[in-house]
Amino acid sequence: MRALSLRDIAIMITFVLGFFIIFEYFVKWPEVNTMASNITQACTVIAGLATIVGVGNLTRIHIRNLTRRGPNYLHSIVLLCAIWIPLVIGIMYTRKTPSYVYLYNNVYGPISNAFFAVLAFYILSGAYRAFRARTFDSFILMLAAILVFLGNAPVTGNLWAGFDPLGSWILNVPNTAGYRGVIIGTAIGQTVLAVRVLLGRELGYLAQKRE
Amino acid sequence: MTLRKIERLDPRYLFLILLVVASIPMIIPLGLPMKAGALTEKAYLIIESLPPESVVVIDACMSAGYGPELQTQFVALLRHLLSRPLKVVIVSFGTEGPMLFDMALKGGLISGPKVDLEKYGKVYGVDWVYLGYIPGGETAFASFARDSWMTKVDDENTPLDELPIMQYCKNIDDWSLSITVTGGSFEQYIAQWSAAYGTTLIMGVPGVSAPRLFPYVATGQLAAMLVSLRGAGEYELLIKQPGLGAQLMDILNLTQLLIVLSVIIGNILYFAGRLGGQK
Amino acid sequence: MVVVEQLIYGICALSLWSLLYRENPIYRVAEYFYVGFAAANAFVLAWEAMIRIAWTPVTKGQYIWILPIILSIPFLLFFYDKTRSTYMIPISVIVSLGTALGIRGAIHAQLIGQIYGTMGSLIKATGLDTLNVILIAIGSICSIIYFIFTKEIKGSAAVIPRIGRIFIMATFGAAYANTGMGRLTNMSGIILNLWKTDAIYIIPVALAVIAIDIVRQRMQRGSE
Amino acid sequence: MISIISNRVIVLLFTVGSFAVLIYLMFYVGERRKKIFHIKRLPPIDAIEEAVGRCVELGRPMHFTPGTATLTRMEAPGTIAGIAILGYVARLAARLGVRLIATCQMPETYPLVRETVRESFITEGKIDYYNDEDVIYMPQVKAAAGLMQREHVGANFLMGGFWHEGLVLAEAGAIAGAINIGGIAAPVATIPFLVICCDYCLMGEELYAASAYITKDPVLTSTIAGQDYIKVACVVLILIGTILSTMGLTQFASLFAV
Repeated sequence: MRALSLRDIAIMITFVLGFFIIFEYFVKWPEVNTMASNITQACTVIAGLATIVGVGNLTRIHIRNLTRRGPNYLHSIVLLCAIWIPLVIGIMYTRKTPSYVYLYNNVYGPISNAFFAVLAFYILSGAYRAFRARTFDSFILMLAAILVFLGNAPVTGNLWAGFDPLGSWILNVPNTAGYRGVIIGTAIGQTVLAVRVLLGRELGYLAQKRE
Repeated sequence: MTLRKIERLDPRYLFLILLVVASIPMIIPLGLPMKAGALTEKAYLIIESLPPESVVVIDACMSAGYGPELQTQFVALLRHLLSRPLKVVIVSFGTEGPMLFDMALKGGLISGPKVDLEKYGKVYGVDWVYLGYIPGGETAFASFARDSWMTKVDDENTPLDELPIMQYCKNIDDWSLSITVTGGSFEQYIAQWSAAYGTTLIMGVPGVSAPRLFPYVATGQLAAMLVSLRGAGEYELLIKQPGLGAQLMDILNLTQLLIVLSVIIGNILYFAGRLGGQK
Repeated sequence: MVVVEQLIYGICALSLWSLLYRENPIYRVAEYFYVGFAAANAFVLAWEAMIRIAWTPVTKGQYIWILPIILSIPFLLFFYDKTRSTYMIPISVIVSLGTALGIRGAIHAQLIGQIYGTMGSLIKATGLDTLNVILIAIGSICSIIYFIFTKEIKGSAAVIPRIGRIFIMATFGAAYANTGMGRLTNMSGIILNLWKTDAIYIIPVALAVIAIDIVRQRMQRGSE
Repeated sequence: MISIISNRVIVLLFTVGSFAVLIYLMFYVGERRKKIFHIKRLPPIDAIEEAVGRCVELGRPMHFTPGTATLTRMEAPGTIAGIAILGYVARLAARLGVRLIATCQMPETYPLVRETVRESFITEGKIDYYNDEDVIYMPQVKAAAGLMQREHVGANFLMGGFWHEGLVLAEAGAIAGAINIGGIAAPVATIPFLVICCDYCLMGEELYAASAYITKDPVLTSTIAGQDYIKVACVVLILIGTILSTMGLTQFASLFAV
């Protein structure tokens, strides 16, 4: 019997745990339901701790970049401080200490918000540069976008009262139909991929090749 | 050919135009007219119709990146819930929820004026409670629905059995209404709360996520929805407590028209260029 | 008296927005801080959750809760080549659970929920509602058929996926507009804070820095 | 007391039914009879080779990110499909000697991205060209917008689940002068942005079908066939339900009211 490789153990865990969680959903069985609830809570902990890999790797690359005076090595100092100072404060004194909250509210928050807002500029440049009605399909896409935009801007109500109802018609009828098709399609696609994962036929998530 | 040059305009000029147009309402307040939309009104009526002592679970799952879009919705909803005789259980399934919940209480740049609890005369642990952050996304929704005492302690680490409000909220069967103000995991909330247990679910969502949720509103799996800043501005109108939402609506109006204009101009130049080319 | 937090807000927002002008060292500082703090925040929250959900019960005698912590050890061993493959165990636990929960949600809410939603009667109160429901039914069926891969639908039936694609395009148009509204809201929040708070003092500084850079580049180009 | 939850019976039937169809197709039709189903042409996948070729000519690096959907979310399959395409692109990069920069936002997916790229370079016999530092963990992958301009990338691949960062990376790629090839199944709200801003884009399920289209693997193509059979079954169910409800017989539809 070939020694049980880690890959086989991983596939077995995926099979057993996956079908147990699916089975548990359909059954009202107190012991099984609480066991499943505990397993799901345990998994939230494991999924969280996966950040160890990310933080460890970032630190390793940027320390090497620093020692070798690689490109932007000064910025590597900024990154290493940005990781380890809040991390140590957060673990030693929890997230509620004034310094952590200060950093979060006054530095991380504004930068994160500014990153989202960069999108508004890219939407404008994308609208001007790429949003062309080259084919009939892209004309429909453009028409729907313009009508919903006008529906969402209450000021257009002064020009013509019809913009708001027209915009919400597009959201309620063609949008609902199109989304329904995409949602059903994606749900089936997801089920198919999940079956392949649970039966060990899709090992991409383990970066392994199937024999 | 100048047409070709204008169409190939360096995007940075567009960014400048957007900055200027967005700054106009800062100099001349326009105060453009606004009427509450159907979905926002439905959310308001659902909360108004709740009998006293009903348990309302509200998930503060905002993230700083969405800025005022979700924060103003959460502030408006929280103000309405606290001014009603309800049991308000607040929880956060998002990593940035706790920080932004504190910001909502203290007031902030993206949050608007603070939600001062004294005004509503509510007692912590009796009328409202905050259970803090629960990681795990969908797995956490499923566990919290099955056992609302899963955190064992509230955000200040006081055991749940010392908080009278939690006697009313053991699991999802005790919830009269569930609300989530979130930037993601919409299908998961619907699947684990509304579809699985039939609980009434209201969502505060960013503009980017609204279209894909309309099919769920059509089937009733989603009772009502606040969409982006417009939803917050309208809700502030309904509860007659103006906040940051109403203030920002002028900028939103002008900049949306600017995008429509740029799509139209971009296409006119494109087709003019192609016709010129063929001639 | 100038409020320091608002000045910092202005510095952070404008240094990030300087990417719109061009990629530059000031933007890179903001980007690297953002990347670093996000990693720290994610780790701290995961650590707190581990303490609260797993470690406290262990200290109170429920030793079963040591299991998730033991299963997370491979993440520490990931950096040594010999022990790297052990990460497969925790990954398989996370993926199997996520996939199983995903299926339950997908089939229940998305598949059955939406099939039920499309099965309504085509006759409604008003004429307009009836027309709308018929349109939704046709659109839903055609857009499902659009995503059929293993059969190239040719001939007269090819109109069905074609109609499906048109409905999907209308859906994407609506999504584009609503996303635009959301992003503009983000921006308007920042514009409000830049103008109405002490962050306004940073604007001239930023404009000056950009002007100097443009002049410097013009001179460099001139001298080549 | 042990009992089946009443309002989930229909969900159980649908789950068991679709699993049975898929398992039959995967094991019997796919693995034993090795039947390869024809999958309709996916232009974005054909464009990948052209984009890599362009990078060879211009001597510019490529950027790939498998999206930002963690493996514990509903959008996880998008990431798994994205990693499968990453393997294909990495093999092309190794074979043609193009530098590939892969960025990944999710901590638990980061090891997979690294191993996938390493495996691809090994299968192409170019392990010494594999550079560990070109596979970057970025807690906020939208920060790759700056990286793409710094490295002046020639091709930008966005395959997997994307939220707001989809548009940031697509537009940044376009501004850096790269060919943008996108692929996204969920969330649906981001699809329009990649459709508009990318030169080629896999929409919705086309992303899931991409790995089967690339590998022509009998197991994968048979599951895509299974997917189509289930879709046809859904359409038939909807037609029956709609017709019956219109005639007033709503019992059939109420079966699904769960």
